[in-house]
Amino acid sequence: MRKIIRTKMFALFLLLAAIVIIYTVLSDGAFVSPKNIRNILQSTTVVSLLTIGAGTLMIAGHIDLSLGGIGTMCAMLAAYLLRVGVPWYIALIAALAMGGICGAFNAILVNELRLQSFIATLATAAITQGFAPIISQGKQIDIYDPVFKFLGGGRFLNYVPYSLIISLLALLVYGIVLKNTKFGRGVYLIGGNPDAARLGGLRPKRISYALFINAGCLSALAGILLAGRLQTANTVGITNSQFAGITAAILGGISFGGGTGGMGGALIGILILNCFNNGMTVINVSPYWQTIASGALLLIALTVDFLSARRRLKT
Amino acid sequence: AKGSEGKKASAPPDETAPSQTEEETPPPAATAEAVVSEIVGTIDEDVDHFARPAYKFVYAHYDNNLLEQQMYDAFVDIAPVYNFELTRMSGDTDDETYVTNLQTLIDRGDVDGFIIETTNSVQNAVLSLLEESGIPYINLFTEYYDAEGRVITPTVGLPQYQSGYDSLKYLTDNYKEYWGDVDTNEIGLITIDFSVSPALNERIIGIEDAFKEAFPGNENIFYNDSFAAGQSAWFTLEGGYDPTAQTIGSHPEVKYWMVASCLENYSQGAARAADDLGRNDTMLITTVGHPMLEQEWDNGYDGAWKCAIAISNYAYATPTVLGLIALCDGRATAETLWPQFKGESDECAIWLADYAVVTKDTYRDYLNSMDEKYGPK
Amino acid sequence: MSFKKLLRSSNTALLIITVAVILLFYSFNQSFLSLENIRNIMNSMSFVGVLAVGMTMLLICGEVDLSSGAIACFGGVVVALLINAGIPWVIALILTILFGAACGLINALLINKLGFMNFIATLGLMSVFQGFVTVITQNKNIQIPTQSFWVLGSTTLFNVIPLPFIIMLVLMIAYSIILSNTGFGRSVYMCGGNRRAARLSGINPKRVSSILYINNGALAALAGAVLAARMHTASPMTGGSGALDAITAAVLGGVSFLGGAGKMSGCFIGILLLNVFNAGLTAVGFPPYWQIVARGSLLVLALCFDFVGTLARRRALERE
Amino acid sequence: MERYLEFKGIKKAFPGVQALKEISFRAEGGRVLALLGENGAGKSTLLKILAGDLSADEGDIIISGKKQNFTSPFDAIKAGVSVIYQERQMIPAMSVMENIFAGALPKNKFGFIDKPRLKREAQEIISKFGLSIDPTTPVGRLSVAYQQMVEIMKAYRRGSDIIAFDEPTASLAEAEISILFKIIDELKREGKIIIYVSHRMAEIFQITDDIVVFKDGALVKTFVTAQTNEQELIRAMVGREIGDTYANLSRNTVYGDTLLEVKNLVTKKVKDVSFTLRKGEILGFAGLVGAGRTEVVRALFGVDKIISGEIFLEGKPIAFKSPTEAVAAGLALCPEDRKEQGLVLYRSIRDNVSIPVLSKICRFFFLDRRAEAELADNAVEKYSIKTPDTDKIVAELSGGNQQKVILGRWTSEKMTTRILILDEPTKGIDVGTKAEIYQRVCDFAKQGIGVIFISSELPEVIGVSDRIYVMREGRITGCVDRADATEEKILSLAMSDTAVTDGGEAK
Ligand SMILES: Nc1ncnc2c1ncn2[C@@H]1O[C@H](COP(=O)(O)OP(=O)(O)OP(=O)(O)O)[C@@H](O)[C@H]1O
Ligand SMILES: Nc1ncnc2c1ncn2[C@@H]1O[C@H](COP(=O)(O)OP(=O)(O)OP(=O)(O)O)[C@@H](O)[C@H]1O
Ligand SMILES: [Mg+2]
Ligand SMILES: [Mg+2]
Repeated sequence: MRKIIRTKMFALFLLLAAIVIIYTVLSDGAFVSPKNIRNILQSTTVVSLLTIGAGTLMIAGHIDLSLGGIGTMCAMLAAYLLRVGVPWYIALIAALAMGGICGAFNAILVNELRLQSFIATLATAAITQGFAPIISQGKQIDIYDPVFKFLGGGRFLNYVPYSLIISLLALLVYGIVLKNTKFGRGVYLIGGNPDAARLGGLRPKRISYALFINAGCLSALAGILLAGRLQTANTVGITNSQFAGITAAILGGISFGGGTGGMGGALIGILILNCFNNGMTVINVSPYWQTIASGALLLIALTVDFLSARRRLKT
Repeated sequence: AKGSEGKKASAPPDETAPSQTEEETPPPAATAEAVVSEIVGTIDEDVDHFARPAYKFVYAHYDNNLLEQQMYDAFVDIAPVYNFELTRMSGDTDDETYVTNLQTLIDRGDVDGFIIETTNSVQNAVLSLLEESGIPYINLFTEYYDAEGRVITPTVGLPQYQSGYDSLKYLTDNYKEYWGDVDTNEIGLITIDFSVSPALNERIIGIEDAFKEAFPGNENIFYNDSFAAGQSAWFTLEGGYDPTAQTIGSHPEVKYWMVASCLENYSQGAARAADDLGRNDTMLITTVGHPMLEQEWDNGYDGAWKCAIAISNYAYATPTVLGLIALCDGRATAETLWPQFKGESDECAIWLADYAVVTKDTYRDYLNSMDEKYGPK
Repeated sequence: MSFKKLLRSSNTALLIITVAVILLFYSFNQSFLSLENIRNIMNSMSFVGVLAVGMTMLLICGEVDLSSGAIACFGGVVVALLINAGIPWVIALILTILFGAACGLINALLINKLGFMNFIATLGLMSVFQGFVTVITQNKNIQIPTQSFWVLGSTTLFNVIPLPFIIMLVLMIAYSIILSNTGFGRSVYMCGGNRRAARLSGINPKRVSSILYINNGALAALAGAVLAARMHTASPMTGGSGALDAITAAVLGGVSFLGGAGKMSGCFIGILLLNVFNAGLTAVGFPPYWQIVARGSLLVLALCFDFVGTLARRRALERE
Repeated sequence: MERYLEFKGIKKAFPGVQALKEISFRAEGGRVLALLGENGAGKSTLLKILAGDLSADEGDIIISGKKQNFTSPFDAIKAGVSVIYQERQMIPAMSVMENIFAGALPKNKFGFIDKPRLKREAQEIISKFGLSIDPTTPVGRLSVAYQQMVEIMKAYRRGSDIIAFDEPTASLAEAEISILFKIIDELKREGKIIIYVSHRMAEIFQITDDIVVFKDGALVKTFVTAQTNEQELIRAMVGREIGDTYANLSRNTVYGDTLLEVKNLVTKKVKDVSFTLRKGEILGFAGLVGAGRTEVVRALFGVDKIISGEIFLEGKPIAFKSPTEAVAAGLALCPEDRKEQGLVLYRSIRDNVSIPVLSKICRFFFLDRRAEAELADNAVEKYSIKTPDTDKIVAELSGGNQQKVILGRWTSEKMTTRILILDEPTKGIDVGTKAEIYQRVCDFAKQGIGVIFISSELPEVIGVSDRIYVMREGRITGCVDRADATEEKILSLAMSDTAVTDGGEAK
């Protein structure tokens, strides 16, 4: 128990609890109404998928700035295919595959050409971002396909969004894979010291390919879920959620240096970000102050982290 | 995709064409003239707004730019006149955030009416949320269409295509006054678009059409898309400066330039390019939107940026609020509001705001007249 | 520099690409290299250029500042407010630079005193600064009618070289000299190369990093002020992607995102390439959305070229 | 006034460990003081406190009567203290001269770096050390040994009154060691205070005057070197007797068939190397640092590219394209550079030990935590790794204990090793554990495993190996049987006239 209290996760959990309590009081309970909780959860779905992709790559010592671009382009591709009359499952598979291909492209740049992942994925981001409006002629493409709508906006028992189930399941699966399988361990090891991992018989390249491709597929999925929910794919898509994904991962303890953190922390990071933002709408904070407040939130989260780290050192 | 055709179709007939010469004082816009006080949702009607408790409205805007701030200010100014309270919500230029925030507000359960300002990309999701909630709403700037291209939301907007058209038409009609009788083949047009916004894109289409109409066969049209130019160009002054300066620099065969943009910031940037290149004599700049130009003129600016489409913010705000109040009062439904503005096949009406091309000499009078007409009294 | 040395320089590949890009666009449109256009290109690179100077220093030290675009924006607003309040522009400019330094100081304190992660801390401050800008300006552009101030943005040397570009160039040269010829400059590399080793050698990495954050804030505010002078206006929209653009240019120019390596000259070529390319796309009227794809592809191409260059360089070294 | 350095009641705790318990002793100017102790005894921790890198929880450092309170290495350097760390602390991308003068680059009157003077002064120091290094090469391009020498030159350059060496010879060859000892001698004559940490007994007796022995963070005893002997020291350190390490080994005597045959192997650094290894045999590789022994085994293990040559494993030709294949075929390589290639520093002992056997401790797809913990516990026990638990991050272990983790990894019971390659396995390991490691190696041989044992410590290679190949500049210059092996013979094979001065630049 003492050990748990001293973890970073616990500190962040306290922050989350504080946010919930403060908003609940300020909003006379509206913040924790069942409907609002559903809203908060629904808003985590896209970010969760991006966080998994970005987070696993960060654990392995890379960074991927192209996830937003890939997801946007792939959603657009799916919408386009649907419009020209392709059955939903083919559109879905094609979009996911395209996500994988983009991820593989990143992996090639990083592994074969040994480029810094920051700049390599930035290039991919530009390319994919350009293709989204090329596919749609700069417009949006509406989605009428019931399956896509169902995936993005359907709700189990009219309460739990299916997309939430998908993303929670994904978080769970990836959390387990990271902590409990050989592959997951490999991710941490190559993030910590790729040379040592290689001499230990692991295949850093293979793992890094898998992660980039995986991240590409997940962001395609995120793009599709959002497009399904909005019943339209547009040129901005999930671009804006990309930084939120990285931020949530870092908040949750995944560091840029690689080798540390996990999905549990990332989930708390996502919840902190989304609860905070949602609460500001519930209690009617002006948009400008919202910007300031969400910046301040990051600093508060770091302070909490700082305090818990300091306490750890003292004991 | 359906947006563009629909909007062109909804461009107002000729009677809305604003004043085009400087001498004329801007006429009271025909749109407003047609309004008679029996029609619900208009200024002159005889409604006691204080017989009811204040309505709680939310101005839910997608972007968070200058325009939104100005609209918010305008709404706040008229709130005491029409007895409503206003809060605002921003989507931070993100589809998901907008939809989630909207849903959050709906679920909070204390909103009487929404002023919805979005891009078309969230239309489907927003519509299904609002329909489900039953809360009255009015769209601002961007109207929604169904698959057949019919307007399906009561909207207060700008005739986007026409305003773009008119903004350039002023230049093509009057260029001789600035340049003298020049060879029209040496005239070129630079447009600066933000193409992924259908509304802004409409303006550019109108601008280019006006140019083609005035100079048939002239192919010196240089289209720039600030969306494609990258994020540093989005809504910034550099987003207007760089393409203008560089296009001019790369095309010495064109001697006289007209620059028209969909947003004021771009034209302001273009105006700086004209200053820096020393081309205030050979350039004419226009735009849709006026507040920055107004400031420049107030400060004595006299460069190539000659004119702009001016729209008083109250000309948007007041009809929006009155329409929404009528919906809330139950005096009208979305389908019966503003019947005189309803297209034949449309389900709902678009109130097209008054606007006019203004110049350094006319802007004061025009804006005063608009304040007189729509502002808080 | 001897030819052999030039070949081995890490910037050669990038320089070749830049020249190739220029020639390519020139072959499509001879006016691309008109004096007027050269001036335009110089103008277009000056804002991000100044941001990139401070950013390059930080990156070499193994730090990053995502808030610099927001500080630049803030700087423009502050200088506008000060001048409009009647303060002589020179003093206003100095105050603005000091203000930027103060913003940088906040970054420095959070990161070096409290040990916050630089990425998140500066991301947080970016929102905070940006938020304050909107609160102060209410999202409205602030015009600066004081004509004497415009000089800062629109003076040109020989009617070709704009003052903002000269400012950028002078800064780049100055910082380049600092980097390679002063103890402080070398300690920047040392901290980026191995922070612990630097500390054990008696260098104070926290001090170095703090100085660089403050410096970056000051430069960003200067960049914002110069831009405001160029535009006669401070706009709250400015600089949203400034930090990322600066990082991109620097990293393209061979500055390592992980610290310890890179040069100001590389950063200059990086900015030059990006802006020349953009200007070229405009000059030849490249289809809009394909411009985005082209920019991404250029990055990939330049990086591949750089990779080949590195291989060749390594081989040449081995042969010796 | 007389120079001295005094520690008074120094205490230092890390989470879970009391690294130093009330350490008090005094070192005199003009004498070399040795710090001895098992791995994890607290030697490096004390030196880090002296360097101003860590601050003590309690206690004072007094230098020549003045109480010092270092809050940063800068303070310590200013007060005339230089500490050469056990782990190299250099900036790889920067030149040798800048590393030597790091923190105090010479300036001209304009405040700019005086580059000619920098180069000149660096060159002077390098010459004084009798080395041939170009002062402008990036340090990262030097061999480990030369990097270590740069570290020493850096400390020397400062002209500090107090210089502490933390296992400086662990990666040095004979030639460099003798240079180092000459320098230490000179410093001593200048009246400086020298602290010297090493696990090599012979060195202790060769150059030190006083000895302080640590055990579990406490000072157990002090000696005057001239009045003690090895056995007494070991007893103080380990708490028990250790006989003649090599003579007492229980060795394998019967060798099986040829296990590995290497024919005319050529890589970038290796020139035409051929040798054979039989089952149950311990094959020593001797040579100066930089002779290319590491490169031979890296090529075997599928790390470096093979240009030409053939390798046969039990008669079958092999050419591994990656270490993964090598591990799958039953090879195990315990690498030389523990920080760069051995350890994942910020992961736990457990994670580090299980790397090559991850697939073997999987049940279905999931890692068997219990099996993994057991593996790590065994390693901790087998090599007496000093740690509170196996969750501890490897970076927080002492140098020697880190090395033991690598050994533990490659010799765990889950490994089905056929060929065990040990590259400088005892680097930084204390005497007590060393003996155990030698015995373990012999035990492996008894099981029929072929062992390749690379070491730069001559007595060790001679004492452990059955046959010894000697390398020089990428070639094998001879093969000596255990019975005929003497240090002189091996040295003469290992050295050529150029080898001593040349070959500083590897890679
Ligand atoms: N940063 C740290 N965090 C936690 N524990 C540490 C840290 N550094 C050292 N220790 C612990 O302190 C103890 C003393 O370590 P130290 O490095 O001083 O040993 P040492 O005597 O130098 O051993 P060696 O001969 O192996 O180098 C060890 O138990 C080690 O695990
Ligand atoms: N291709 C390589 N990639 C990474 N590290 C290498 C490579 N080649 C050599 N090294 C490392 O560089 C260091 C220096 O090697 P050097 O040639 O000095 O010695 P060596 O070959 O290990 O000689 P010996 O083993 O005989 O002492 C060694 O730690 C070695 O592991
Ligand atoms: Mg030690
Ligand atoms: Mg070796």
